[in-house]
Amino acid sequence: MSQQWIYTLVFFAWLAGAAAFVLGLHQMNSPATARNGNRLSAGGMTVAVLATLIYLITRTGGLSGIGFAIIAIGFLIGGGLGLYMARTVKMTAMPQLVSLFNAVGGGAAALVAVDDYVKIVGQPEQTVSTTIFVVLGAVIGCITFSGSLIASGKLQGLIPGKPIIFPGSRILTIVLAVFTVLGFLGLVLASAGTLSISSAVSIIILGLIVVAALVFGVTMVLPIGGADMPVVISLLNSFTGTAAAMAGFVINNPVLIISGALVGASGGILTKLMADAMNRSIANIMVGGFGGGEGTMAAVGGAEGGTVREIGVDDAAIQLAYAQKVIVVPGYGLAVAQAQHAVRELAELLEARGVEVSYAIHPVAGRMPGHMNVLLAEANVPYPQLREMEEVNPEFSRTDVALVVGANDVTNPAARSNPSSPIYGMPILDVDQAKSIVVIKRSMGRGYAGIDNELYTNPKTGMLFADAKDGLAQLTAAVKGL
Amino acid sequence: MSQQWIYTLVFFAWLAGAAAFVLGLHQMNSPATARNGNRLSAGGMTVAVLATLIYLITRTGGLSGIGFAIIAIGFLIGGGLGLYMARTVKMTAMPQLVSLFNAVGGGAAALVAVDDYVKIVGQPEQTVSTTIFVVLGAVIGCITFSGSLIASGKLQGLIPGKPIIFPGSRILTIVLAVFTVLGFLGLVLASAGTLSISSAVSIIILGLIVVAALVFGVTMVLPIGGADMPVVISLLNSFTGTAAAMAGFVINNPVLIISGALVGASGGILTKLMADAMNRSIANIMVGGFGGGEGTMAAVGGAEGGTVREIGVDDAAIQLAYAQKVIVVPGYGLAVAQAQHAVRELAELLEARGVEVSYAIHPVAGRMPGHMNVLLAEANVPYPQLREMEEVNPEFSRTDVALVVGANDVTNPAARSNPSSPIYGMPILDVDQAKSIVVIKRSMGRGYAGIDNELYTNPKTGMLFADAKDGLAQLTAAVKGL
Amino acid sequence: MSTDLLNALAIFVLAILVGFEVISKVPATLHTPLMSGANSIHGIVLVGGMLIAAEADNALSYLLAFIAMVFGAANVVGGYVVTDRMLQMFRKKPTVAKAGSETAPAATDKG
Amino acid sequence: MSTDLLNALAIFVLAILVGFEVISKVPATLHTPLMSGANSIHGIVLVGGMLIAAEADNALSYLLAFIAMVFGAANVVGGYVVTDRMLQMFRKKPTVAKAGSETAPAATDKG
Ligand SMILES: NC(=O)c1ccc[n+]([C@@H]2O[C@H](COP(=O)([O-])OP(=O)(O)OC[C@H]3O[C@@H](n4cnc5c(N)ncnc54)[C@H](OP(=O)(O)O)[C@@H]3O)[C@@H](O)[C@H]2O)c1
Ligand SMILES: NC(=O)c1ccc[n+]([C@@H]2O[C@H](COP(=O)([O-])OP(=O)(O)OC[C@H]3O[C@@H](n4cnc5c(N)ncnc54)[C@H](OP(=O)(O)O)[C@@H]3O)[C@@H](O)[C@H]2O)c1
Repeated sequence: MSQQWIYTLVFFAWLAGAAAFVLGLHQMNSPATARNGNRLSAGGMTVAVLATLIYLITRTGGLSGIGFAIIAIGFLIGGGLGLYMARTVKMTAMPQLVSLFNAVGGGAAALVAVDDYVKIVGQPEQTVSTTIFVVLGAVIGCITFSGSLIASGKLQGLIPGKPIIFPGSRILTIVLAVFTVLGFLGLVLASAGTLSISSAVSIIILGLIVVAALVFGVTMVLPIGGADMPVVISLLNSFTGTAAAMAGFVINNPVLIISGALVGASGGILTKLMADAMNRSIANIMVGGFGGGEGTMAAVGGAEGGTVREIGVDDAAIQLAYAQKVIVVPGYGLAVAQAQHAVRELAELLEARGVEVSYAIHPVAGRMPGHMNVLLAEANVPYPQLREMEEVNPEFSRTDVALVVGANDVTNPAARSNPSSPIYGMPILDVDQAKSIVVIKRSMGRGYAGIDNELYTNPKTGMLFADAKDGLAQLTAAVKGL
Repeated sequence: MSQQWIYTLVFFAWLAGAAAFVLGLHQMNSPATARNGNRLSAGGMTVAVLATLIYLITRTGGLSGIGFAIIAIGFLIGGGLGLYMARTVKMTAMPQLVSLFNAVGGGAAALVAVDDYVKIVGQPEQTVSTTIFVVLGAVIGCITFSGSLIASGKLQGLIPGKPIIFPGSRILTIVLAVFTVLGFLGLVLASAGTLSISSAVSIIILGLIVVAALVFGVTMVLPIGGADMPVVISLLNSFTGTAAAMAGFVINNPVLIISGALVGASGGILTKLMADAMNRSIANIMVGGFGGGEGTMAAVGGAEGGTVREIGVDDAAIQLAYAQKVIVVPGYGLAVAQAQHAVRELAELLEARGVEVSYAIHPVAGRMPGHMNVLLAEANVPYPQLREMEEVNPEFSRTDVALVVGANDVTNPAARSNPSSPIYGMPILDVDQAKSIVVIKRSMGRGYAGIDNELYTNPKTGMLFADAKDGLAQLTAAVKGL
Repeated sequence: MSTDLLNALAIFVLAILVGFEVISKVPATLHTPLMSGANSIHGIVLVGGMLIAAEADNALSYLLAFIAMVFGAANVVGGYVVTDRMLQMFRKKPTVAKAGSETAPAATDKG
Repeated sequence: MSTDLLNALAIFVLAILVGFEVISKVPATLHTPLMSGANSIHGIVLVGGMLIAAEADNALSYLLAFIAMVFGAANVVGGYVVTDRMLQMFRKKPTVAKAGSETAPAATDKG
C-alpha cells in the first residue's frame, strides 16, 4: 500500500478517535450512559494511538530502534504508574489524582512544543506562526504542570489548604508576566527575521520563559483555598486541552488540535457549571483568599441573639432510638473525620429498632461534587437510602430527628432568609423543618463559606460537640445500651 | 495587501460566518433568544457573502464585467423574489414557502456541482474524488429540488394532498436508482482512467443522472400524505445541506462544507424530533400512504356502542352563555375553515357576558408545529388566553363547557386508554374531563390519524355538525339573541 | 488522498458533530422556525454561485451560474425574512419564564 | 498564511464549537467524573510524544520525548481508569428514571 494511502487510513483513524471523544463526552452528560461514554472515549484513544504506531512503523525510513524503545518503554512506565495509582487510590482522594494526571498532561504538551522548537530553531521551518504556537504551548503547558501539582498537593494535604499569600507575590506575578511577554515578542521577531538572535540564545530565552511559566503556575494556585480546588483543577484541565491543541499546531497534527480544542472548550463550560453549583464566579475563585478561612462563630449566641443548647450523648441517643423517622445530613465534616462507616453502623442499629432512616444528600455537600455519594457508597450504605435534595426536602417536616453530621453551609437557613449572606440563593436542605435537630461537630467553627449558621441557635437544635467519628461511635454505644 | 493576506482575511470571514450560523442555531433552541439567533445567522451570511465578493474583486485577474453582472443581477432578481414572497405570504402558508426556498437551494447546489464538472471534464482536475462529489451533489441537489417542489405543491393544494400511488411507481423508483448507480460508477471509472469515455458522453451521462434524480424526487414525495409534509420538508432540508457540502467539496470551499454539513446534521436531528412529536417514525412517514386518508367514522355509534347526541345551535349557545368557564379547543378544522376570526368574535362576546374563556393549544394540533398559535395570533387573540397543554389539562375538570372546534385526534381519549390505537401514548387534551362538551365539525369524519374518537359518543358530548366558520357564526348570532 | 482533501473531510466531520450537538430539546412550536432557520443557512450555496459565476467563460456556464445565483439569493434572503416573521410570534412571557412562554404569540402579525 | 494553517485553524474553531455544545445541563454529581473524562482526552498528547520520539536524533530530544511519553501515557491510562472507577457509582435507578437516578451509587466500590 502506498505511503499516501497508509497516511489516509491513519488520518481516518485519528478522525474516528476524535469523533469517539465527542460522542463519549456527550454520553457522559447523563448518569445512565456516562460509563459507556468513558469507554467509548477510551476506545477512540486506543484507535488513535495504534494508528500512530502503525504510521510510524510503515512510513519510509520506518521507526528507529531507539525511537521504538523510547515509545515502548515510556508507555509501559507511564501507563503502569497511571494504572497503579488509578487502581489503588481511595475514592475520596480521586480529585487530587485527576489533578496529578492533568499536570503530567500539561507537561507532555509543553515538552512536545519545546522539543520541536529545539529542532527547528535556526532552520527555515522556524516560521512566525510555529514560533507563536511553540511559546503558547510551552507557557500554557508549564502553567498547568506546576499549577496542577500545587492543587493536587493542597487537596492531599501536603501543602496547607488555606490560602497562602506571601509578601510581594503580586509583584512577582507581574514581573513574571512582563518577562514572559517580552521573551515571547523576542522569539517571534527573531523568527520573523526582524531581530537576529543566535539559535543558542533563542533556546535560552525559551528556557527562561518555561521557568517563568512554572513559577507563575505556583503563584497562581497558592493563594486559592483548598475548598476551591475542584474548580481550579477543572480550569487547569481546560488549559491543558488548549496546550495540547497548540502542540498540535506545532507538529501540525489534526487529532491533537481537535481533541485539545475540544477539551479546552468543554472544560471551560464545565468549570463555569461547577462554580455556579456553589454559587461563586470563576474570577472570584481565582483571586483566591476565599474558603479554607473557616473561623469560629461569633460569641456563642452572638449574631442571632439566640443561645446554643448543648445536648448529651444519652439524650441524643434516646431521641434517635425512639424516633419514627430520622434523616441523616452528612457534610464535609463527615469526610474529614472519615466517619462514613460509623454513620452507617448507627443507621443500621436504628433501623434494627424499627426507625426509618435515610440520608439527605446536598449536591455540593463536602468539597467535591458527589463527595457524599462517594463516601457513603464506599461505606456500602444501601443506595435507596440516599435521597436527592429536591426529593427529601419536603420530608423534613415529617421527620422526628434530623441528625446533622459535620454539615454546615448546606443547612444554613440564611441562604433562604438573608439576602446579604454570601450563600443567599443557594438551595439548601430544610433541616430546620424537622421536629428536632441534633448537630454533631467539633465546635462552633464555621464552614466553607465562613459564616454563622442560625440553625445552631435554633431552640429545636441540640449541639453534640465532638469529632464526627467519635460522636457517632458514642451514640451507637449509647443506643446499644438502651 | 498581498493576495495571500487577502485570502487569509476572507477565510477568517468565512469561518466567522460559519461560527455565527452555529451560535444562531443554538439560540434558536429557545423561544426567548430565537429571534436574535436568526439575526445572528443572517449577519454571518452577510459577512460571508461580502467577503466572497471582495475576494473575487481583489484577486489577480479580478472580476470580469460579465461575471459581476451575473452576480449582481442574479442576486437582485433572486433576492427580490425571495423578499417579496417572504413578506407577502400568509402565516399559514409559510411551510410551503420554506419548501420552495429549500427547493431552489438544492437546485443551486446541483448547478454548482454540474457547472464545475462541465469545466473540469477531460482535464487533469477531473480526479476521482471530485467526480464523486460532483455526482453526489448533483443527485442529492436534484432530488431535493423536485421533491421540495412537490411537497410545496401539496401543502399549497396545487397537488392533491392525499397519497398518490400510481401503478408501477415501485418499479420506476428501482429502475431510476439502478440507472443512477450505474451512471455514477461509469463516471468514476472514467475519471480513474479505467474506463475511457469522451467528455461529451460523460456530460450526457451526468445529464441523464440529473434527470433520473429529478424524477426520483417526485416519485419519492407523491405517495406521502399532505399532513406529513412538514416532516418531509425538514428531511429534504437536511438533504439540501448535504448537497451544499458536496458542492463545497467540488469547488473546495470551506464555508460551503461547514455550513452544509451543519444543516445536514442538525436538519436530520430536527426531522427526528418532529416525527417523534406526532409519534411517528421517519421511515414510517417516508413509505407514505399515511395521513390525508381521513375516512368517516364507523356507523354512527358503532365501535363504542355509544350513540351520538346532536345539539342544536340554540342549546349550545345557552350552555356557553351561562357558563362560568369555557375552554376552546381549536384543531385542524379551524385552520381549514379559516375560522380564527369567527372564534375570537364568539370568545369576546362570551367574555363581555362575564364568561371566563381560554384556548387550549395542543403542540401538534393542526398540520404544522405551532399551527394554532399562528392562526390565533393572526386573529389577534390576546396571548394570555392561549394555554399550553400541560398548563390547561388540570383545568378541564373545573370547566363548564369545552368547545371543540375542528379538533379530533388531539382530543381522542384512545391515546390514553387504548394501547392498540395508532396514537396510543401521544399526550392529549383531557377534554372529556369537562362538565359538558360541544364539538363543532362537519360530520363524523375522521382526523389525520384516521381513527374513531369515542369523545363523540360520550354522553356529555353534543355534536354541532357544521363547517367551523359557519357554526361559530351561528353560535355568535344565537348568543347575541339571548 | 491529498492533505487538502483530508483536511476538508476533517472539517466536514467536525461540522456534522456540531450539527448533532447544537439541536437540543426544542419545544414543538419552534420546530418550524428552526427548520426554516436551517433552511436559510444552506443558502450559503450562494457563495458557490458567486465563485462559479466569476469563473464562467462560456454561454452554458454563464447560464448555470446565473440560475444558481438567482436560486441561492432567493433561498438566503427569503429564508431569513420568513423565519424572522415566524419568530415574531415568540415574545418573552411577561410573567416568569415557563412552559407557557414557549408559545407566546405577539398579536401583531396580520399575515 | 498557508492553506494548511488556515485549514488547521478552521478545524480548531470547529472543535471549540463542538466542545461548547457538547456539555449540556449536567447534574452536579457528574461534574467530577466529567472533568476526569475530559482530562483523559487531552492525554492525546501521547500521540505527539510518539511523533517526536520517532523524530528524535540527539540526547536532549531523546530525553524530552521519553519524559513526554511517560507523562502522556500516565495521563491516558490513569485518566480513563480512574474515571471508570468514579462512574461505577452511577447505576441506573431500578424505578423509572428521575432526578434521583442521577446519584444512584452502586454500593460496590471498596475504594
Ligand atoms: N461539593 C463541592 O463540589 C464543593 C466544592 C467546593 C466548595 N464547596 C462548598 O463547601 C460547603 C459544603 O458545605 P458542608 O455543609 O458540607 O460543609 P461546611 O459548610 O464546609 O461545614 C463543614 C463543617 O464540618 C465541621 N467539621 C470539620 N471537621 C469535622 C470533624 N472532624 N468532625 C465533625 N465536624 C467537623 C466544621 O465545623 P467544626 O469546625 O466546628 O467541627 C464545619 O463547620 C458549601 O459551602 C459548598 O459550596 C463544595
Ligand atoms: N401539528 C403538526 O405539526 C402536525 C403535522 C402533521 C400531522 N399532525 C397530526 O394532525 C393531527 C392534528 O389533530 P387535530 O385534532 O388538530 O386535527 P385532526 O385530528 O386532523 O382532525 C381535524 C378534524 O377537523 C374536522 N374538519 C375538517 N375540516 C373542517 C371544517 N371546514 N370545519 C369544521 N371541521 C372540520 C374534520 O372532521 P370532519 O371532516 O367531520 O369535519 C377532522 O376530524 C394530529 O394527529 C397530529 O399528529 C400534526
